Amino acid sequence: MSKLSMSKAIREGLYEEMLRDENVIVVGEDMGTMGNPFGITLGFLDEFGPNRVIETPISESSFTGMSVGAAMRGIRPVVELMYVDFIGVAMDPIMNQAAKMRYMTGGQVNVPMVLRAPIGAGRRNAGQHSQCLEPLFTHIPGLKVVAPSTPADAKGLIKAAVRDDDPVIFLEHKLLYAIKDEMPEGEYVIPLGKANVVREGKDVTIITWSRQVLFAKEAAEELAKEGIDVEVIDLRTLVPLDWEAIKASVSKTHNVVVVQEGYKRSGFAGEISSQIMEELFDELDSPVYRVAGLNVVPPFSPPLEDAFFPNPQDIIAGVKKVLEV
Amino acid sequence: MSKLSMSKAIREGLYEEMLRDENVIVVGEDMGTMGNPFGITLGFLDEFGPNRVIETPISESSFTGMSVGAAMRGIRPVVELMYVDFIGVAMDPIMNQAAKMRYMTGGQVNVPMVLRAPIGAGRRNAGQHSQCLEPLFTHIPGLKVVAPSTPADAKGLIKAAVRDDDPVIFLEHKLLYAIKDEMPEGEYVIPLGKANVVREGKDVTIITWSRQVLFAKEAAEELAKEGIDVEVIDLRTLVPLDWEAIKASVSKTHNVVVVQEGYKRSGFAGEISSQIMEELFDELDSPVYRVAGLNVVPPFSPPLEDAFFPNPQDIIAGVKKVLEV
Amino acid sequence: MSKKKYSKELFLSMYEDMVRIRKFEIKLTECFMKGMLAGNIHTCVGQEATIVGTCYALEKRDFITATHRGHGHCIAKGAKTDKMMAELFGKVTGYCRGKGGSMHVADLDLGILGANGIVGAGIPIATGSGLTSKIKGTDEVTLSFFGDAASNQGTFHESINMASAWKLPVVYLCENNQYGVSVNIKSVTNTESIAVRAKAYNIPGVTCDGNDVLAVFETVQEAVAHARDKKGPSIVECVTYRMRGHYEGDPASYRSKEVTEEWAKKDPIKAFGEKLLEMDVTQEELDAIDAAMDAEIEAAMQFALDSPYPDVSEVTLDVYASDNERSVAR
Amino acid sequence: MSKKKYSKELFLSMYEDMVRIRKFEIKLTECFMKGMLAGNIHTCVGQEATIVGTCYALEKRDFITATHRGHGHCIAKGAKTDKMMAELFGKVTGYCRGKGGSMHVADLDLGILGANGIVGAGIPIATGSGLTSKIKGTDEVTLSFFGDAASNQGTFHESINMASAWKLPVVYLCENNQYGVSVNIKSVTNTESIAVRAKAYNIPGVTCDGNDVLAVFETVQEAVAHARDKKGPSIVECVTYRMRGHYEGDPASYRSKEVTEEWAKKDPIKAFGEKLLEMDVTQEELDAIDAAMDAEIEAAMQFALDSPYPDVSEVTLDVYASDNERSVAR
Ligand SMILES: Cc1ncc(C[n+]2csc(CCOP(=O)(O)OP(=O)(O)O)c2C)c(N)n1
Ligand SMILES: Cc1ncc(C[n+]2csc(CCOP(=O)(O)OP(=O)(O)O)c2C)c(N)n1
Ligand SMILES: [Mg+2]
Ligand SMILES: [Mg+2]
Repeated sequence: MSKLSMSKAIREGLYEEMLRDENVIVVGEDMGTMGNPFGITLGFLDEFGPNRVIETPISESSFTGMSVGAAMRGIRPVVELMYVDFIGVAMDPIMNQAAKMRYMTGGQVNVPMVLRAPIGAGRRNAGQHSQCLEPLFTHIPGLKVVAPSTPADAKGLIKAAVRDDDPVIFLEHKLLYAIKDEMPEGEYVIPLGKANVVREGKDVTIITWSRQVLFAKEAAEELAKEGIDVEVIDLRTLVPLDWEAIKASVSKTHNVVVVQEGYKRSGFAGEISSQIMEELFDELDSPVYRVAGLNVVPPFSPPLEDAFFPNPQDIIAGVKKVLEV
Repeated sequence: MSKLSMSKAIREGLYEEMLRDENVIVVGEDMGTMGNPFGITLGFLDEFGPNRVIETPISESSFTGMSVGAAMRGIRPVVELMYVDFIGVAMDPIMNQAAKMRYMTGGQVNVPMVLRAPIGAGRRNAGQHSQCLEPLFTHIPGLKVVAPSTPADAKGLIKAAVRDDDPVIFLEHKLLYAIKDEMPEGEYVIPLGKANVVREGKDVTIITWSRQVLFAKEAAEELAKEGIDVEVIDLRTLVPLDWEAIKASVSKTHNVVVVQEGYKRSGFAGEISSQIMEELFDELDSPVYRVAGLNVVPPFSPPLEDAFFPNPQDIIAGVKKVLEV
Repeated sequence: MSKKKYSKELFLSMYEDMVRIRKFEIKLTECFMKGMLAGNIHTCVGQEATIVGTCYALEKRDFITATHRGHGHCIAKGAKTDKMMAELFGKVTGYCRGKGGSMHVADLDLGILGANGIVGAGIPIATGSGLTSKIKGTDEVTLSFFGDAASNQGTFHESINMASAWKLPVVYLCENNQYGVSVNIKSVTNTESIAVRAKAYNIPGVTCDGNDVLAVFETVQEAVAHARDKKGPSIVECVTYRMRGHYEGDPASYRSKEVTEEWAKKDPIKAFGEKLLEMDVTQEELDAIDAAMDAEIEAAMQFALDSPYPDVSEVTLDVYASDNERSVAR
Repeated sequence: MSKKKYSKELFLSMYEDMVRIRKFEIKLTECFMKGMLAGNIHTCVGQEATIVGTCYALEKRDFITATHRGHGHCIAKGAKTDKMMAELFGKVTGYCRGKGGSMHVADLDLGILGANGIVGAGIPIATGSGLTSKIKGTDEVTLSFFGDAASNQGTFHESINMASAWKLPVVYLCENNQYGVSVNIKSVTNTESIAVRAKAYNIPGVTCDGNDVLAVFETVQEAVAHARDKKGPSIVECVTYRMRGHYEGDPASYRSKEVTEEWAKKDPIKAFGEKLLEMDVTQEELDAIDAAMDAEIEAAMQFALDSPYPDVSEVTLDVYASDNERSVAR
């Protein structure tokens, strides 16, 4: 088994898909010579040429809309927003065009595009470069939303996203890019909508995704020392949601903490919490509790930023609160 | 007491505020001669002149951003998106500029602007003109979010919104515009963040806002005939949220239905549900249940659109589900 | 223009399509008045020369993006009035099974990439279609219809800049009917024309009389040939006038009656009919077209009325191409 | 240009500000290398003539919007290097109490409406400031800095169109350093200049040598006078070059070393120093400025280092102007 960083793993997944299907293209700023700020498309221009590596001007609204048009004609664009925060300038083509096209045309046409976007705080990138913003996507019917936590998952999921006939939002945490991990041998695809129980436990379930999976695992190890046996579910995909996995775990542990990095108010954690309330109320020994980012603007100053988003200690505190220990 | 439609009530509120404070301006498409498609600014151009009635080209991103700039200089712009669905082209100035400016500048500057936007389905306006989209705003720290249900509230709240020093998103349901109701005499302002218990009851609490308040009241009347005593809370403001009102009611009825017109997934109803779970779990006799729009694109065809968003019958079913009757 | 090059059949066909569009929309306005039709109905009455002249400059394999005012665009590109009418009535026999309605008619087989309810949103979509032809090495041209007011949307600038940089085979067709909803273009821009903006992208930009179907036809043909020859995009501006309100129900009191009456005299269908009579076309031939169109539109309406609504279960259908049930449920 | 009109003091002050900006940023790069500084640091090394020439054409009461590459803009508009440095170190003594950092420095009292992390977002904000002056009938001018790449953002088009239609007192100042991050402007646009786009709005557009501080000064003065005289906006393009990577840590391997070396020879500070020596300025005077700036920047860094971080409780402060606690809590 070899090790890869998440950025290299995503690169590998994209590379394989571009080799496999000539309709797959990449679209975005600095995708060519530079190969994107994180090296995701390094070498692609030489390999696939300028017809398949579309290096755009800073015109997110139009290059995203352009990708919708190309997707309607059978191209499979993988578009990049340099930071998810920039969705503010490109929301219409995602929410009103890509997401709605199939339905509004009565099923005539698919929009098989992927929007890749780095998310997350912790890099001192301040207010406009540190957000997660999942609910802006999960609220919009017609979008699928993926947020991997490991290099191996990222590769398998980006391949699934490229092959999916629906628009897929693929959220990559910037502080995961450099983390290396084991990669499976050979070709593989991880289907969208399948969660991963990354740690089994019987006392409490932590449901989370993206970078917080790592923090949840850290918290779980700490808690194990105190005799608390934590199950950690890495959702991997927010839409479609793996409800069966959630249900099985909640029915086993009867205690739940949902963890997300993004702003708490109207976050996706609340959606999960309310679904559990609605359907698994009788399974609960305690209220589902959310551990989430504060409802503030991401601050620049390091001590403030560190206080802004959850860390393993916050998760531990959340678990203890739920278990009343 | 006189009666006014909600569109006239909002017009009156804006008119009074423009008279009161010369820094208040209106900005948007067709605000001048036409006075906006719903007559909200009818006559304003004659009264206040082109320096205060800024009739813009179709450039939402820039006229919203322009309003942020003007607000930073002490102007109090009331900007209009002709439909909330168009936020896709103007999300950046709202989410990354208006919402964050005060915090990012360490409290130096306020952005006292209002973004008015019609919301809602039921007018056969199809996929791109029928959304509610509250979570796109409630998720972003720095924004306040208001969604009135009556003409009297709309007037008092728009005045509060104009006077507020923070960016306020003011959501007006299109199917409420024409509905007339009693207006209080004299000048009044309704503070942001104060919910209204529009019907007292002891068996179950319905928490909702905007047009669904009317449906909830209808449902409550029906249910009263069956001996079910429903309390209806009209939130009026989603951010800041009147938690005290929710807490008082839930602690009384012990059963809750949260109703929203917009898409269920990641809707604001889920946020309320999870807050109740977290803090009032022991008060609950039954799981909080959401009645909400389907996770689909708003369809044009009348029978499909009617099935897309909640009606009083859906609310009745929701209440009965919660009460297990 | 040298009318000799074109056949009488072609001209009669153009005339027929202009009449078809007109009668289709007049029928809509009647139905709307009677409360038979719901939603926002934007007609292009008065703009038929721009629409038909433009679409006749395209091949069947070419693509268009239409606007919120898109009935004419679709019909001129080959859409059938019965399926159009059914769509506007929300019936399952419509182009989009009733789910799209007036602002979202699409037929990919006809090269109609969809009308669009977001002003300016079709421009990047057309640009992406142009990019696709370039990537695939095929020679279809894509034409994007948009209004004068849409030319102030950021997507206009961004998209045309990209198309110019990459020499994409796209024609940007501005239907300058001089108004957004109530706003005259002159009050929100400071240029003599929209076409002059082509200078900002170093591409051809030309303005023509949008009520003269043959002028439009020839002008757009040049732009299409330019695109087909891989010489890149261009802007064509057709100056015309919308004779009715922005949508049905709009009294259009923001414009002067006099100006509207002046434009009524320049009715594009009447003008073209007169031109045809000066050529070797007879009044009987024109009358026959008129009658045929009356019958077609009547039948289209009947088809719409007779068609069923989609079953309510369709409300959750086709949000997603795969995993639809699960993704809609949660 | 007729240098006679200007005083020696003015020129020395300009020189001093160019040196101040350069030394401030070189200090940043050193701190970044040592791991003392976090976040993305975009320097404007090589672009000081554009920045200082521009800001000297403005009055104190005038406004600017800065960009992600905004240290120079702020300093040239009057920001103090100690409070700037403290901000970049995330200290509570910084302009934004450490909450904004490099990309969000603002000082409303100095007319700095903020740097901005979103490319193109400052353009509408500046336009709104111009609108404010028009509404209030005051005569401040607002100037919006933006890069060559930002000129492809939709806000450029939308904002300048509005400013032109309404004759707003705004100067749109394009720092054309020829690159976005790695993308050369020539590969994503098809025009000779950015200034040519002024034709699309019927306003003045002019290009000048962005490494010649006096050329920039005079050119911008004209644009500012035009705006102040209520004649409307204009576009000024200053052609220059960024000598370092896009941000610290970027090796800039996407550009040829030769071109960068050519531009190194055109260093704007060196060039201006030589010009001053040809006038009645002595080497000693320049050296004294150099030494004073070294001392100022050293002190600024020391101030930043000595300053405390904001208290952690500040994380929830100032999200809202009113009802902050409650709105943050839920
Ligand atoms: C982004 C957006 N803004 C505003 C609207 C509302 N609206 C629909 S059509 C229209 C006017 C469009 O004018 P123009 O582009 O000239 O086309 P025309 O209606 O004249 O055909 C407006 C403002 C919209 N649909 N989308
Ligand atoms: C909307 C948006 N898109 C992309 C970025 C990422 N980004 C930051 S600076 C930059 C390049 C900007 O180039 P230019 O406008 O020429 O300014 P310069 O950096 O050369 O000063 C990019 C792509 C961003 N911050 N915002
Ligand atoms: Mg128009
Ligand atoms: Mg640049």
